[in-house]
Amino acid sequence: MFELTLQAVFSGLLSGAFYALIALGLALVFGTMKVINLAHGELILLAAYVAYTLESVAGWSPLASLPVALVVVGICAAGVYFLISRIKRDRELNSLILTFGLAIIITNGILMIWSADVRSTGGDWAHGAFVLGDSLFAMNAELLAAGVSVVLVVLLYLWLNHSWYGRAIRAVSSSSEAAKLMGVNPRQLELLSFIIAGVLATFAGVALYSAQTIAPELGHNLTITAFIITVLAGMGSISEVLVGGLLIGVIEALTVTYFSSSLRELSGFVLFLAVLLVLPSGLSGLKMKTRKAGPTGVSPGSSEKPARQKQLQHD
Amino acid sequence: MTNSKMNNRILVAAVLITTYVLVPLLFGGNSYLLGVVVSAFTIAGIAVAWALLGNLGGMISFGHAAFFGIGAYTSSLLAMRFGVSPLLGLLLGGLGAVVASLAMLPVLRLRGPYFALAILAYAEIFRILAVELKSITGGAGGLLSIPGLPTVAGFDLNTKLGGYFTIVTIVAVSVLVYYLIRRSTYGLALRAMHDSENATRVLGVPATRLKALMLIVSAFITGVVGAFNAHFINFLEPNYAFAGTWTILPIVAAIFGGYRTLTGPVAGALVIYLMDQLLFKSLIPQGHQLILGGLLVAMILFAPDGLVGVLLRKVKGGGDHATT
Amino acid sequence: MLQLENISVEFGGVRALHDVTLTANTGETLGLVGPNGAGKTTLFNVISGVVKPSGGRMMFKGHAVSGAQHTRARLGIGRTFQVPQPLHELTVRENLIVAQRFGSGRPADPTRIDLVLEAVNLTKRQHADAATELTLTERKALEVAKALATEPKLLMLDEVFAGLETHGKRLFMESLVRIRNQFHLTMIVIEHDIETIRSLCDRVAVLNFGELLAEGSADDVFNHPEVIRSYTGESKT
Amino acid sequence: MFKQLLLKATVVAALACMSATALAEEKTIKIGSQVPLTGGLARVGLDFLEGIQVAVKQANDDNEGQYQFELLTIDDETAPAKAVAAVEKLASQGVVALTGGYGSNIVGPASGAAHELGIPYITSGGMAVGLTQRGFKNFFRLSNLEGYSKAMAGLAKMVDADKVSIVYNNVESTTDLAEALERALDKAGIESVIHSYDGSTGNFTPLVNRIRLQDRPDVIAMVGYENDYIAILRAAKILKPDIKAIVGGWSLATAQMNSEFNDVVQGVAGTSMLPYPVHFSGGEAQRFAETFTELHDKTPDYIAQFSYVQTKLLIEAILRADKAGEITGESIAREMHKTDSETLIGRVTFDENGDNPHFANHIGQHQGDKVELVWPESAATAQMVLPGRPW
Repeated sequence: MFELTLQAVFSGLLSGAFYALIALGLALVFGTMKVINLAHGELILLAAYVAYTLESVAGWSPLASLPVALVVVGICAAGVYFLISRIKRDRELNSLILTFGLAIIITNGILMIWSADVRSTGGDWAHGAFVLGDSLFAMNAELLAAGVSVVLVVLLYLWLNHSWYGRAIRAVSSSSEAAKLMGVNPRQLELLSFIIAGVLATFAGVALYSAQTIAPELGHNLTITAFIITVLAGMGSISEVLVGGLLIGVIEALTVTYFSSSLRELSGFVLFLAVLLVLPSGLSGLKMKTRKAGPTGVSPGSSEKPARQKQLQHD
Repeated sequence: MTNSKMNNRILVAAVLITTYVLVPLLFGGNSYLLGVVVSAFTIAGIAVAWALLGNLGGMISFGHAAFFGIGAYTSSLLAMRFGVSPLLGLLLGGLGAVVASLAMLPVLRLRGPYFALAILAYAEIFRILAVELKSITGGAGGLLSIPGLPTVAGFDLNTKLGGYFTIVTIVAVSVLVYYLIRRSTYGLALRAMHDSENATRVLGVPATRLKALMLIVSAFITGVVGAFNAHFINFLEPNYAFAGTWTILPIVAAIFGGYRTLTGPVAGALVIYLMDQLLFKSLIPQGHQLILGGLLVAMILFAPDGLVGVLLRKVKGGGDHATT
Repeated sequence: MLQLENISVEFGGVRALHDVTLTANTGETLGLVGPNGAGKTTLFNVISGVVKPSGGRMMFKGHAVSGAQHTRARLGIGRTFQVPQPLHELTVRENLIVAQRFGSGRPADPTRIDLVLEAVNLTKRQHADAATELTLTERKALEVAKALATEPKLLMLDEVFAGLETHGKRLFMESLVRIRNQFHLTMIVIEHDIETIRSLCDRVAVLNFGELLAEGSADDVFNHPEVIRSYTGESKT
Repeated sequence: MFKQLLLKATVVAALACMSATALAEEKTIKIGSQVPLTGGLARVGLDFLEGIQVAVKQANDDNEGQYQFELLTIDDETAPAKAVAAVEKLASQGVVALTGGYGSNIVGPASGAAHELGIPYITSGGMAVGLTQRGFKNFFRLSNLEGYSKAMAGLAKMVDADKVSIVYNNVESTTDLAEALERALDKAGIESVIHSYDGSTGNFTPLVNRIRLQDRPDVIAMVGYENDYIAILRAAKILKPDIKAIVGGWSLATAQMNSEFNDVVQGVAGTSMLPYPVHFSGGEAQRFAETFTELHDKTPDYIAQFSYVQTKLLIEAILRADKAGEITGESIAREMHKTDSETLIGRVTFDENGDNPHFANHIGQHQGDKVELVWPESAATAQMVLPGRPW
C-alpha cells in the first residue's frame, strides 16, 4: 500500500511539474494583459509537431529541434499578439473568441499537414527507465520535462522580479499608466510577454513530444489544463503556477490509484470550480494576495475593478 | 418610425412564409437537403440561446453543450423508461437543462473569461457523469433507437418534414421570447448593466438576479433544442450529447451573424452551417472547420457587429441593437 | 427619517469614517461639508449600500437597514454620483424608465417619468442617447432625474453644482428647490460652496478626516473655530 | 407458303430471343457505402473502403456484360448526424443496399435510417451488442464483440493464466468489448479485474503500477486505441510487471504498429485476421490480395478483408435476388438470411438478428518485423513467444 502511494505521489509530482510548464505561458500572458490565449495549447502542440517533423525527416533528436521550434512557435505567438492588438473594443472577451478561432485554425491546420495518425519520438533514451531505490519508477523524458519546468519557473520568476523588463511588465499588468510613467511602451511589453509565452510553449511542446504521444485534437485539452492551473495558482501569479500544477498532478495520480482512472479528469475540474468559488484569487489568495509573486493576481470576482469593490459583484 | 415598423412587419411575414411554405415546397422531397437544413436550424436554436445570454446577460459561455446534452438525456430517458411523449419531453428536456443551470448559479458572480471557462468545466463534468452513471444513462454505450416525435393532428412529426417544422417553430418561438425580453424594462436594465452595472444597482436593479434569469432562459431553450435533436437522430451517447461542436458552431454562427442583434444568430447559423456542409466540405475534405475558425477571427477583427449588424448600419446609419 | 449611529469604515487599515453619528429629519435639507477626503462621499456610499460599514448601524424610517445595495432604492434612498453615471446604450427616457420601474418596484409609470423630465427640464432631450449625446449640465440633470425617478424619500446629492457656470448653476438650484417641495423630499447635499449651502440647507454637518467636526445651523457651524481652522488649509471657500 | 410462315415465325422468335438477351445484358445496380474518411476513424475508414472497392471490382469482372455494379460513397465525418444524412442521400440516389459503416455509435443511427428507408445494411465495423437487438430484418453484421473477446480469452487460456487485468478506454465500443471479454474470461474460469480510463490520459504509470502491485495478474488485456496502447506499454516497460503476456483489442497487431513502434510492441499480442507480411494461401485469398494490390498497390490488412467479405456476400445476395425475381430491399434481405458460405474470415451465416454466430477472430503476436498468428492453432503461423511482453 505504502509503495503504491509513494509511486503515485512521485509520478503525480512529475506530471504536475509538466502541467506547470504547460500553464506557464498562459499565466504570464494573462498576468500581463488580462488576455486568455485559448490557442496556447495549440502552440504547444505545434512545437511538438515541429520536433516530430525534424525527427522523422532529418533524424534530429527532439532536443536538437528546440531552436527551430522556438523560431516557428515564437513567430506564431507574435502573430497571435498582432491579431489581438487589432481588436477594437472589449478586448477581454473578444480576445477570448479570437484566440478560440485561432485554436480551431491551428488544430485543423495540423490535421491537414500531419494527418490524424498518432506520433511519438523513437528515441530510446527518452523512454528509458529511471529507477530510484527500485521502488520509484519514471521515464527519463518525464524527469527531464519536470526538471526543465522547475528551472523555467525559477528563471521566469527571477526575470519578472529582478530584470528591468520584468518589472516593467509587472507595471503594465497593474496599469498601463504606470508603465507610461516608467517610460515604456505597453504594446512592446505585451508583445514581449507573448513571445516569451511562445518560448515556454515550445519547451512544453518538445517535452510533450518526447514523453507522450501526440495527436491533432490534443491542443484543446492542453489549453484547458493550462487554464485550470492558472486559475488554481491565482491569475497571473508565476511561482504559484508550479504549486498549482503539482497539486493537480498529485490529486490526479491519487484518484487513479485509489478510485478510478476515468475519474482523473473529473477531479481536476471539480478542484478547479471549488477554487474559483471558494478561493477566488487562487493559491496566491492564501498568502493574502502577496504582490511579490510576479504580476499581481487578478481575482475572477472582478476583472477591472479594484479588489475592494469586488463584493459589489455578488448580492 | 412607423414606416420602419411597417417594413419590419413585412420582413417578418416574408421570412415566416419562406421558412414555413417555400422551403418545404422546394426541398420537401429531398430528405438529404432537408436533413442538412434541420441540422442548421438546430445550431440556430442554440445560437439564439447563446446570444441571449451574451447580449442580455453580458456573459460569454463556452459550455452550452452542457444544456444541450442534459436536455437530450432528460427527454430521451423519460421517453424510453417512462414512455413520456417526446413532444412533452421537449419541454421537460428544457426543464432538465434549467435544473442544471441552477447548479451553475454560483459561478454567475464570476466575470468574463472566468465564467466562460467555469461553464466549460461544468459541461465536461456532466459529460463524465453521463459516462460514469451507467445505471441511469446507459454509460458510454449510449441510447439506441430513441422514440421519435409523435403524430399530431394527423401530421406525422417523426419525418424529415415534421422534424423541420418542429425545429423551425422552436427557433421562431425562441427568437420571439428573446425579442419580448429585450423590449421589456428588464431588457433595458440588462442592456444598461453591460457598461454601468453599479449605476443600475444603485437604482434598485437586482443585477445578479436578472443575470440568473437570463442563464435559466438560455439553458431552457438549449435544452429543448437538445431534446429535439435526440428524438430526431434517435440516438444518444455522452461524447456526442456533450460534444464541443454544440458549443463551437453556435458561437461561430452567433458571432458571424452578429450576437448583439436579434436575427443575427439564426442567419449566421444557416449561412455558416450550409456553407460548411455544402461548400467547404467539398473544398477541404479533411479539416474544413479551418475556414470556420478563419471566419470567426475575421469577424471579430473587421466586423464585431456581425453580418446583420453590418447590414443594419448599411440600411439605417448607426446600427442600433434595439430592433431587428 | 435617517439616523446614523457610530458609523465607521475602514479600507485595508485606512480609516475613512470614524464613529460618525448623524441624523437627517424628515423634510429638512442637510448640508454635508468638509475638505476633500473628509469622508463625505464615503458616507453616501454607506447610506446607499455601495460600501459596508465596518462598525455602527443605520436606521431609516425607524427600521435598521442592512443588506444588498439594490434593496436601498426600494426603501426610498436615492443618490447621485459625483461623476454622473448615465446608463449606457439607453436614451434619457429609458434611463428613467429603468430607474422608476426598479427603484419603486411598481410597473412602469409614464406620467411620473414625464413629471421628472419636466422637473429637470430634459423633456426635449428625452430621446437623446444618455451616454453620448448630453452636455455636462444635462448629464448632471439626468443624474438627479434618475435618483428622482426611483421615487425616493431621501435624496442625496453629491456635488451636483460643481463645474457649472454661475447662470446654469442658479437655474439648476431653482429647479432643485422646486423638485424638493414638489416631492416633499428629505435631502442631504454634499457641497463645497458655502453660499449654495446657506441658501439651500436648513442644517449643516462638517466632516473632517472621517470624523464629525460640528453640526448645526449654517451660521453657527461656519463660525465654529475648529471648522474655520480646518478650512484655512483649504482654499475652496 | 407455310414454310415461309414457319421461317418468319422462327426468325421472329429468334429476334425476340435476341432482343430479350439484349434487354437482359448490362444491368446497372447501385450500391451505397457510408464510411468515415475524415474525423477520428478516418484511417480505418479508408482501409474499409479499399476492401469494398476490391469486392465491387471483382463482381464487375465476373459479371462482365450482364451486371454493372456502381459504388456510391459518402464520407460520414465520423459523426452520427452526418452518417444519417449520408444514408438518406445515397437512398435518394437509388442505391439498392448499403455496405460500410465503422464505429457502433455511427453504425447505430445510420443503419436505423437505412431501416426506415427499407434498405439492407451490412457492416463489420459496429460491435455494440445493442445493434443486433433492435429486431431489424435488414441489418447484417459479419463480426461481433464475442468474436474478439473469444480470441482474447483464448489467448489467456493458452498461456494458462489464472488472473487477467483488463484496462479499457471508457468510450462506447471499447467499453463493450472490455465487458464482453470479462464475460468470456468468466466462462473460461479465469478471474479478471477491470479498469477504465478516459481518452485524455497521457501518463499511465499510476494505473499500471496499481495493476502491478494490487492485481498481480498473469495477463494484461488492453482495449483502446493506438495512442493508449503505446502509452500503456511504455509505462509497463518502466514498471516491468511480471506477466506472461500482454494482449490488446483491435488495431494493435497491425502492420502500421509493427513498423512505426516496433520496439514498443515486441512480443505484444492483439486480435488480427492476418499475419504481417501477409502470405495468402487458397485461391480466393490470393485473388483478393492480387486485386487489392492491383487497385491500391499495397498489401491489404484485416480491416479491408472484412469489408471485402461483407460486400462480396451482399453482391452475391443481390444477384440471387435478381435471379429469383426482382431486386427489392425485402428480396435482398431474404437472400442475405440464406447466406452460408466459407469466406476469408471463416464460415458466415446470419441469425434472425443479422449477427454472424460463427465469427471468431485470431490473435497475432509482434515477433521482430512480423506479426505471426498464434491463436487458434488452426490458423497459427508460428508458436507464441513467451513471455509475450516488450521487457
